[in-house]
Amino acid sequence: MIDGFVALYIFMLAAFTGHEIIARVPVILHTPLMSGSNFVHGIVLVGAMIALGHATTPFGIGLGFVAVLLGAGNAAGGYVVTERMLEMFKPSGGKPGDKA
Amino acid sequence: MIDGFVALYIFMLAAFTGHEIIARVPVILHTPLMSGSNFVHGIVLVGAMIALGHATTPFGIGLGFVAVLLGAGNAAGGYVVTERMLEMFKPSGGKPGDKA
Amino acid sequence: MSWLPTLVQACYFLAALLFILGLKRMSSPRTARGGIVWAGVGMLVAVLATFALPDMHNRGLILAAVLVGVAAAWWSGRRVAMTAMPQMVALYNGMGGGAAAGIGAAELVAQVQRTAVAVPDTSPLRPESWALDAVHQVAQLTPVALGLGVLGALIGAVSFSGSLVAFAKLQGWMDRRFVFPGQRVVNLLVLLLAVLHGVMLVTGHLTVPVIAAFFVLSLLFGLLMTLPIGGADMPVVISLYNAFTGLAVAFEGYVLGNEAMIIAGMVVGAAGTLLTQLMAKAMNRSLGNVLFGSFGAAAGGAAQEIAGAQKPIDAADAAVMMAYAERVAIVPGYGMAVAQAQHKVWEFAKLLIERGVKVKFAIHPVAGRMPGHMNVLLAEAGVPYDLIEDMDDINPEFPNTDVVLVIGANDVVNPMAKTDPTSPIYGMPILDVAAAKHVIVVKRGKGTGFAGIENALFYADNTRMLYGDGQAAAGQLVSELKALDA
Amino acid sequence: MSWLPTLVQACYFLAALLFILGLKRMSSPRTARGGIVWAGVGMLVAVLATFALPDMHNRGLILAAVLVGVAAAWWSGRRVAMTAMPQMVALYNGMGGGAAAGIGAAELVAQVQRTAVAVPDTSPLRPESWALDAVHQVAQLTPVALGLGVLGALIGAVSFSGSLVAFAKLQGWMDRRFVFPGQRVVNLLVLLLAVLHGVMLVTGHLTVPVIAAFFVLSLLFGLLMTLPIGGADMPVVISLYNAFTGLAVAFEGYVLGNEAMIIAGMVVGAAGTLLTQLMAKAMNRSLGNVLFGSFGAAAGGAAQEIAGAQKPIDAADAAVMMAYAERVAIVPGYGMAVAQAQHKVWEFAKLLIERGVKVKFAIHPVAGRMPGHMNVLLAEAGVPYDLIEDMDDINPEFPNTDVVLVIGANDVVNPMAKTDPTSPIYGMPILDVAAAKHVIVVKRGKGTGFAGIENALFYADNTRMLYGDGQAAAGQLVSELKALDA
Ligand SMILES: NC(=O)c1ccc[n+]([C@@H]2O[C@H](COP(=O)([O-])OP(=O)(O)OC[C@H]3O[C@@H](n4cnc5c(N)ncnc54)[C@H](OP(=O)(O)O)[C@@H]3O)[C@@H](O)[C@H]2O)c1
Ligand SMILES: NC(=O)c1ccc[n+]([C@@H]2O[C@H](COP(=O)([O-])OP(=O)(O)OC[C@H]3O[C@@H](n4cnc5c(N)ncnc54)[C@H](OP(=O)(O)O)[C@@H]3O)[C@@H](O)[C@H]2O)c1
Repeated sequence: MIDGFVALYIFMLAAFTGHEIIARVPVILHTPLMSGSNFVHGIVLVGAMIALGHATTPFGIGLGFVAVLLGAGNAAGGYVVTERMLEMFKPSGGKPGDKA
Repeated sequence: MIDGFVALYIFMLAAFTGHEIIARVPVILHTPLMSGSNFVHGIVLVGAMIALGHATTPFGIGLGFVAVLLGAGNAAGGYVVTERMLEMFKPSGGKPGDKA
Repeated sequence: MSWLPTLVQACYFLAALLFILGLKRMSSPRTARGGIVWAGVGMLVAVLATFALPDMHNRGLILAAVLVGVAAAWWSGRRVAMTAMPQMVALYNGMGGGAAAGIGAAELVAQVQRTAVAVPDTSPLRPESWALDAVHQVAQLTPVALGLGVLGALIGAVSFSGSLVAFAKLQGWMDRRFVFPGQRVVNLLVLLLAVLHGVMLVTGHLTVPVIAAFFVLSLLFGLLMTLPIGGADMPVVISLYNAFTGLAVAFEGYVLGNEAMIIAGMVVGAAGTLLTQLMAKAMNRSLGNVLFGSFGAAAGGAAQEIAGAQKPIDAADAAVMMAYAERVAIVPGYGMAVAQAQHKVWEFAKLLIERGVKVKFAIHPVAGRMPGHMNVLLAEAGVPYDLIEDMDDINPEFPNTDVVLVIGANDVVNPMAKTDPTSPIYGMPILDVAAAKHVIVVKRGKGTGFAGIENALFYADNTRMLYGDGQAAAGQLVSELKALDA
Repeated sequence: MSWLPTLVQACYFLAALLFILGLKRMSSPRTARGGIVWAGVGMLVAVLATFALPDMHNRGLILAAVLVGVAAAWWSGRRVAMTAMPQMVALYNGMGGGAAAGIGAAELVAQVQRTAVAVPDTSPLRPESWALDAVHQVAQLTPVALGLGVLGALIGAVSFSGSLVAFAKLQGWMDRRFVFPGQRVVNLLVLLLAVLHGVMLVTGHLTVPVIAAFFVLSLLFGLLMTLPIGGADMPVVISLYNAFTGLAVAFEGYVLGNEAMIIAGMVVGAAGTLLTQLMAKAMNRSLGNVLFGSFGAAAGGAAQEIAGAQKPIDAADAAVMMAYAERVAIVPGYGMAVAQAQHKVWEFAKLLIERGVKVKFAIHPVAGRMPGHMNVLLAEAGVPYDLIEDMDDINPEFPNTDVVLVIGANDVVNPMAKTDPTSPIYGMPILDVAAAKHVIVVKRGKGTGFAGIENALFYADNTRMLYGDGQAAAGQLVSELKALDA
């Protein structure tokens, strides 16, 4: 467990970092960025894996299994959707992307 | 002492925060900002105070005393100079500042 | 300290770094494409490292769950239509919230077991079914960790059920807005009850029934909160839940002592909150108005009278007008998305460009139903982004533009936003197309836009209406233009 | 855990938060003034909290040193002239670097003593003068802490001596650039020796003589590195040392386990590094060129021939020209700073504005000798910042400007930056004043600017020269203008 104040520092700095990164983003990127940050919190998969890896009761294992399923869905789905959206942002000379 | 990796996280996040804050600053503020960040590292005064507060040998006390002197100079001087520079940034209707 | 945990820690550090760098790249159009790849590498590294953690059980189960989850999401994400992206984001975001809530639940239940072992005779109410055969070797959670774990679970559960409702609405499975009198009071009560149970969990009433009630209430609140919100406001709501999930992940990361989760979650939490505000601002609304307002209901009051009539034009004339113009601006709106007309529109624009006409696309920040909607569609059709102009850049150019082709846009070109203080869109900045020499509007009939109001532009002297479905009309324009050269 | 250390910790947290918020505010012109106050409150909180730390000795001495240091710096910072700001920043920054190095030295010496106690018989080389009467109760430093402490001390010492040289140069105490053949090799050798001693300290050779040699070498390197750099490049160098001090503070903060120092130092380290690059870029140079280049030396090569002659004008005619113009732009440069003419110039501009002339100030990013130099001076004179235009904004407006008054600027309006590839300023973006209908240049004679080259603008057909000291010339313009109305 991380000492209370150190955790507080990390929370604060991470919040500033996130805020500053987005601070001046153009409207055109709002939706892809929402999707991209959706992907990033897919890191919850790691937590779910740890929870399942430490589970010992049947109930705990079941809960962990569902959590890993959901976390994996978050990460993989977030990646694919973001990648598809961003793939379409290209400068002059790009060819039509995949059909909708 | 903070555990190695936690320190690394703090170093990284603080660096990102500093970088992002400055990333899009207008040229007109370069010099005041240099001065302002000069003030911020005046926090070294706190470290110098701790060093002097823990010193026990005459040599250590002498070193600590000089460090506190210097740190206090950094903090106070940095504040005054920055404050004077920024005081002059005002929108329409301002009166002439103090004579140079 | 052996080398393996250190290596895993280093991997987590790398992942956090790559997430931040990736998001940074994603927030600039030039580098956006690379950004998701950086973040993806970070995720891969973190997941592989977790497999290598020394004290993990159930490795087979974990692998199975990961593979199934990844495969299902990958497949659905690949094959879904571009226009369905917002609901997919909602779905995946809900999954993340659910996972965070699941972690919270697992930790709470484990804590119940540990407490039972520590003081075996003081918990007679504990159901016997929670066998204590194998008790965690981990120490008890500190009060702070317990509190953050409960908070994360609450937020995660709300994000889970709320996102699923958002998904269902956008998918068209749940068409009506679900409104009843006293709704806000009920919602508030449910939230208070959920918080109350959370407080009980932290203050020594950590039993399985309380845990169960806590989760039911949290899920219920997410449901109730989202039901009354209209489909068109969903992108903002999804962005809010996205920030929620980020926070939930950060808090559960604290419980697990995992800094990568804390940092990634917190970065998303902060970035998502700001993004939500920016989105709401781009729609000229406040976040509170989106969540609790009744935008659609208020519309349709005492509308300004509009003089004149709509003057139709046929595709042949419209094509000729643009073929011999010097400058043409194309203004797409929600109708282009509905008609999936972007490919045809770009085909038409390319033909004009070949003839030497200077063509620009003018995009209003909230055209369509999600921020950047038009940009995504045009990019999909292959329109290079240097032909695409923001509202602020193109507005001064309309007076020098010969023809503006409005295709499926309505509210974003409605001059009443500037002239009629009673209009629900009064004050929203618009694309000033009326300043151009000629305006051609493609729409199916007299249908109104999102705000449900009349549009004076359609009755203006220099406006001609080209009625028809967006895709069909664009197709006609293309053929007429080709016929000109033949 | 008692409440006092927790309170102190909370104060440090608050200080770190206020520093970040303060810097954030300082980086936008609208909020800049408040920013320094926020940061100042943070500093106050942190210093007071430190006094309250439980295991501190020498409280009286600490208080005395703080008071003396604050009083001296406050007094000097208050009374110094505005134009001397850069060297004051250098001085205070050097003090910070020195303090960080001092902390490093104190920790290293204390570590020597602890080592001596831990293994009393294995260090026969240790001088007896370092009495072990009272040994720290603190545990030995970890290798990581020792390494970072040494690194911080090295960087801090370089920043200390380097900043003092920068101060001396800008103050005019050290006029010549100090250059000799093989200088770079010598500098590199000194740096390598310093690093070598640092490595020895970390790898078990922690003795007082090595510590002393390490500091002497580090200080020497800072001196040698700064001596060859010209006075005009100093602002960039000072900014670099500012970043250095930040890093040194962060590293020593790690040694002391003080997160506020780590965060504040690291934020400044990163921000300062970026700021240094931005400054160098605004001067159209690379950082490497500033540190190791020989800008002044290279200048004066095969200059382009300039046709024509300089055509003088007297103050009366110049005043009339501007009095009856519709639009006037004033371009100040280094000469205005030298002449301290900003008050007179603003007086003149106000008179023009009263007559209905549209007056703008056009500021080149590197006009003067430090970034923002002109802005600071004009702000000092009371020019509202909405009359001040950046280069990019005003360049398109020059063709519509009737008269441009160039006062003490030279390089920043030199068209040869665009036309003459052999010019040392070739490629630097300039203020396009030649595009205006008339140009009036105020300078004392035929003196060149910072780059030491001729300026084709002064020979252009639409340029007239008003010779004289900047302040005197502006004063004449004011009287002539007043005479017009009388
Ligand atoms: N971008 C966002 O983030 C966001 C989010 C939520 C809400 N909104 C709101 O959405 C609105 C967006 O404005 P907008 O101008 O893009 O769209 P709009 O005002 O909703 O108008 C769309 C128009 O397209 C026409 N249309 C519909 N289907 C069509 C088809 N198949 N072919 C041709 N035309 C068709 C409709 O008229 P017919 O029925 O006569 O064809 C309608 O008038 C704004 O009010 C905005 O505030 C935006
Ligand atoms: N801003 C920065 O951060 C920075 C830092 C370092 C270097 N630099 C460099 O400094 C230069 C700045 O350009 P600049 O146009 O501002 O200045 P400049 O090119 O240095 O020219 C200054 C001119 O002012 C005249 N002058 C000097 N004293 C005067 C007085 N008392 N009254 C009237 N005129 C006087 C001089 O001519 P007379 O002798 O004939 O009067 C000289 O030609 C650029 O080359 C830039 O790269 C800038």
